[in-house]
Amino acid sequence: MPIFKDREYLRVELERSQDESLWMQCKACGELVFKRRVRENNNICPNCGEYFFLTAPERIESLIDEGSFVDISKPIVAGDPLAFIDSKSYPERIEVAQERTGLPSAILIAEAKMGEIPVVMGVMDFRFVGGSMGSVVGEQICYGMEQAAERKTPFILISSSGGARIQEGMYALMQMAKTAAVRERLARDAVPFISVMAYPTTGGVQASVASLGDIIIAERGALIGFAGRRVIRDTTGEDLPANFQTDAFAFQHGFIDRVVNRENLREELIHVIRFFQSTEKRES
Amino acid sequence: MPIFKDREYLRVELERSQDESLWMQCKACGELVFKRRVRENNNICPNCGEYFFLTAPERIESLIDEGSFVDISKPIVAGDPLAFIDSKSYPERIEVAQERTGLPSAILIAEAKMGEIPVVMGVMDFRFVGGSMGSVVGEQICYGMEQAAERKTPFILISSSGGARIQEGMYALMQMAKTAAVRERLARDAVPFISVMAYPTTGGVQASVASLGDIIIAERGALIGFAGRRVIRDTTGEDLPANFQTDAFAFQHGFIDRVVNRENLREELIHVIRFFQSTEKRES
Amino acid sequence: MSDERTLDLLEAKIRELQELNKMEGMDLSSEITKLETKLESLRAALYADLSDWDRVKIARHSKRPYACDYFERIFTDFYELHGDRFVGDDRALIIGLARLDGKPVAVIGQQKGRTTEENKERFFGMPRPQGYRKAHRLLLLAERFDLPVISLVDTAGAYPGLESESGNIGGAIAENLALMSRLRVPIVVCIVGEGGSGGALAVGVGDRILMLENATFSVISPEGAAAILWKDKDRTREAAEALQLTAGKLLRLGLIDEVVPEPLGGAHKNWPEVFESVRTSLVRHVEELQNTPRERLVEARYARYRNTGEFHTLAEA
Amino acid sequence: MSDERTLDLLEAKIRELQELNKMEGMDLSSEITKLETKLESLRAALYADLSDWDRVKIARHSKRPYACDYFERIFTDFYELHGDRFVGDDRALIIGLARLDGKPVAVIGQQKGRTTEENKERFFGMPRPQGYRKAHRLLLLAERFDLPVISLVDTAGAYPGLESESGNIGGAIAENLALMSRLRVPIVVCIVGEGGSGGALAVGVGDRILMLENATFSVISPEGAAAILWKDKDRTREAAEALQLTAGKLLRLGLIDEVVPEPLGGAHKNWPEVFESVRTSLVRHVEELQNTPRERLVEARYARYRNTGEFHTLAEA
Ligand SMILES: [Zn+2]
Ligand SMILES: [Zn+2]
Repeated sequence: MPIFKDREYLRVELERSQDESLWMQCKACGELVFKRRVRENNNICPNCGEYFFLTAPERIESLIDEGSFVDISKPIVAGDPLAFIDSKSYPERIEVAQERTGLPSAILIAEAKMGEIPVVMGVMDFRFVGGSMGSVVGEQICYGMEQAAERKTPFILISSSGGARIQEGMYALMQMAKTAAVRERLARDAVPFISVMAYPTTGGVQASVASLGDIIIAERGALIGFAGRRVIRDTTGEDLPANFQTDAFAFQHGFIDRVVNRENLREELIHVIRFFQSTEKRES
Repeated sequence: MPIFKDREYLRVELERSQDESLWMQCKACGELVFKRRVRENNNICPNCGEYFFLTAPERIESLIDEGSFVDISKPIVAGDPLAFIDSKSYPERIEVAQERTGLPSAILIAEAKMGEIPVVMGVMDFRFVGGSMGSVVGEQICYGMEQAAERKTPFILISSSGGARIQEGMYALMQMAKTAAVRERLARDAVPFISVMAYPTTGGVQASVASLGDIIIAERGALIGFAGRRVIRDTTGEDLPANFQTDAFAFQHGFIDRVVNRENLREELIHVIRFFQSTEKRES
Repeated sequence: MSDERTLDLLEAKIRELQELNKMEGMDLSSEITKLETKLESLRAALYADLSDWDRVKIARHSKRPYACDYFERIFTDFYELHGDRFVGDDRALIIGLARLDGKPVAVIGQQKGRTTEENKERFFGMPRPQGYRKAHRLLLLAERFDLPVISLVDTAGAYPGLESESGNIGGAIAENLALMSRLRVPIVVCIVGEGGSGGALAVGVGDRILMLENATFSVISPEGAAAILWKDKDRTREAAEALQLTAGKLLRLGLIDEVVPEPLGGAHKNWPEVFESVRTSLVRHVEELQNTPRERLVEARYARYRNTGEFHTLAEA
Repeated sequence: MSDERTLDLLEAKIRELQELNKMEGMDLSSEITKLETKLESLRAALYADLSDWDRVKIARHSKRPYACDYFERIFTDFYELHGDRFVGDDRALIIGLARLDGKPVAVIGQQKGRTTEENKERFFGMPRPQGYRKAHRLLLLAERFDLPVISLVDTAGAYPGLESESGNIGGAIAENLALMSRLRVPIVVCIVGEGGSGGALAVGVGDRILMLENATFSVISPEGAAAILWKDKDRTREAAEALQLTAGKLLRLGLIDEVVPEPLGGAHKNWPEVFESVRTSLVRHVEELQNTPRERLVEARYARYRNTGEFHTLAEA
């Protein structure tokens, strides 16, 4: 499907599909499954229904009208304002992630159509440093919202993130405030914002823009929460319920509007944006 | 103390103080106490600290600067729009209550000063058909708020009410919406509204204007809640905790800002209105 | 209403004759016609003078259409939203987006259950604070996107229980009253079944208040009033009468705007007919309100509630 | 900081000599003076090159003034408000009304406990959703009455536990960030101790962000960073260094506006001095902001957050 016309990640996608073996083992059911069938099935195990990660390009492909994709991401990449080094330097870490994913950062901003309705979409990629939000992810989300406002189209954010990008320190934390602030402008301008929480939507992303959607949809199998299980156990020693921070937990406690199967997500989003398309802020 | 200059309730107060015996038995500790001492002690048992009811005039006297009282209640009394008859007709019931209390209705609207700061105050009287809110109480509360807005002084409402006035049917229920609507105007105009919940603040009054204060203060010993204990037990059969719907319960669950002893209420209210007196909505 | 049983029997008998009539050599049509005429006149007589208590029972009838039935039948594209964003998702109060006559609206509905299990899940249609706060969220969403709000009221009241009281049910109701009084979009309320006290009013403030013919709207249940005022649970009929809780009476008192007719015997007798009446009425009111400038809309709503009440004015002493 | 003990011993010794000095026939003043000089130079040497990790420990010092200490000492007429209106009253996050320099303000403060019992009540200063929602309520109240908001940040983070997660702690934080970004009153934030991640930021968005000299503000605790990034809990010092979490560093990065000086050795050494510095700084900032038209204030705050971030721009491929 020729929805990706340019950029490096096309190469990576191609390499992936050529390099890899024909079969893979499902981590859930253990079955050997035909890799192409998995791909064609939205990265869902054809045997047991387990969801595998979707890369940002795969996610976009699975959602939008064929051929409607335009990458409108800002041409920016991570700086290294803290000169941060852990097991490797931060620039090295970014380089590895870029090489591995073919993406410039953990998010793509797309202009596209869904059911022939124009949208602006931000799609995070968990492979890129755990989808963590640093200055680039924060800026891209804000830019995406502004583009949606300018085009008067809905903004859809698909989150898949472990939280803030530690290597950017306070710059990363501040992206929570930044994205929340821009989201408020979007609200003021009555531009619909649909937040989709995919596996995982946690930490600083869950505690900012992702929880501020006009409609919040969780993809089935999402992990949704603020603090990690380990932190909670270390701090409180509490027993946590089996469904802790699952989609079902978030739904039961009223955080989200809907839980949607991956195979229905496109259809569901089209339903929602079609609804908002017919609303229009009156002057009075 | 000459704070009441006119109106019928003065006569009732006088009669009360002449008619009655010198001593009363405290319902809490059983002790015989000197009635004048009780009166002088804000209707608190000098022996065990039990709070007895304050009538609306007593409440006003206990709160305001001596001699500053002006009754600005609207000159209205209950109609009988449903021609309601239970064990007696509604007009009869009203007449009995008026005779017994000397009050035209279950609420007085006062213009007064507290710590030399002008306020408008609505004070409910539980003796009058259980302090229930019908058309007159609703109208007086709204009128009081409007007077406060006009005078740019804080509005203080002292609730003591079992809820809506059943005998006025839907007219009574509608007072919840009415008082809430007028309260919103007060908010828009940035006129401070301090809600004091005395024993009891329940049902339709708790579920409308009383819960919408900028500051909500419970008098110690208040009963605060929506549904009555009996209704809850009949419907759910639940065991209710010992402190159910007490001031402590409301505080613990975050409904109210403060619990204040009767003897400190005046001082506390003066503190609050003095604070608001020094705020002033800027134009920008 | 005990006579309703007679009608049911007669109806069954007519159906039997109609079956027989299909058989060869049988012509019962004139007998059937006679019986049908009889049935109609009996029905008319029976329902002509429904007592208020009869209507209370019809309003509570378990076969009456409930909020979700309306959402599915008179709206299109109903899309339920869930959760109050901090406590849970109350199943006794449903919110969502939908289209009425093709145009986008926000909907609220109080929903009873029909089975024991469903009633357990829905707390017998009695919302808890999380339900009212879910509605609050929808109201703000509606205002943001300039969506008219349609609220279908049908509850015995807010859920009276420890959980509700611990969650400040009174405060939650109060916040809704305040918000609905000033929301800058049209609000059309329709009492489709029971309008039970504050728990109903909490989603029942608006620009137009409609009631189905046999719906009730009351400050307290007749049972509650009988217990409190007459200290006698057997005087509920009398209480129902005294409370003036029917659509017709409330219209005469000027407390509601319109009575939406029901089929003879009640909405449960003919759902499609009810859906059509409600739909037509809602469409008309929404359209009228949409043509009102927002500022005037809000002012008119304010004036309506500000002026609600009946009292005597005295000459100043 | 292990040398701090030596200083304490020397201080004690000087006090003993001063006592002796008061006795008849004793003149130790020259010895005392010498020792005092010695003490000062030791102290200066010790605190001159505090490591970032030293500062983390000072920021967490249990004798450091906490939010309520400031409320009582640099404000007048502090009047605490309680409760979020629907769940409870979080004791780890305090709100209230007060006067600063005689002028009315709204205050928020994160409050740790000093005793075990107090820490149990205050969840070690880690707010739960009801805490953030209580702050939310105060922010709206402040906006209604045009009160400047002063927020004193001091928390290891939001409380990480089942109760918090069940109550949508993430959503509660997010709502505060959104509200603070557009509130139409001045907001001055001062990090007085620990600024722990999202739980600190949730009451840490404003027009001016001040930090006490030894306060910290960080995306994650050094311990957490060491565990996650180095998989080694012993490398917390290194992590503290790498995170650039001190007031001085954050000022250089342009992420905060001002460093409020502390007494040598930390705020716990001399409360009155700290109170005076904080008070002076708050008064100055509030005054400046009060002179800014509201529209400009909100636009400037928006621009500040909109433009926060460091990245490289590429020539388009
Ligand atoms: Zn599988
Ligand atoms: Zn006593």
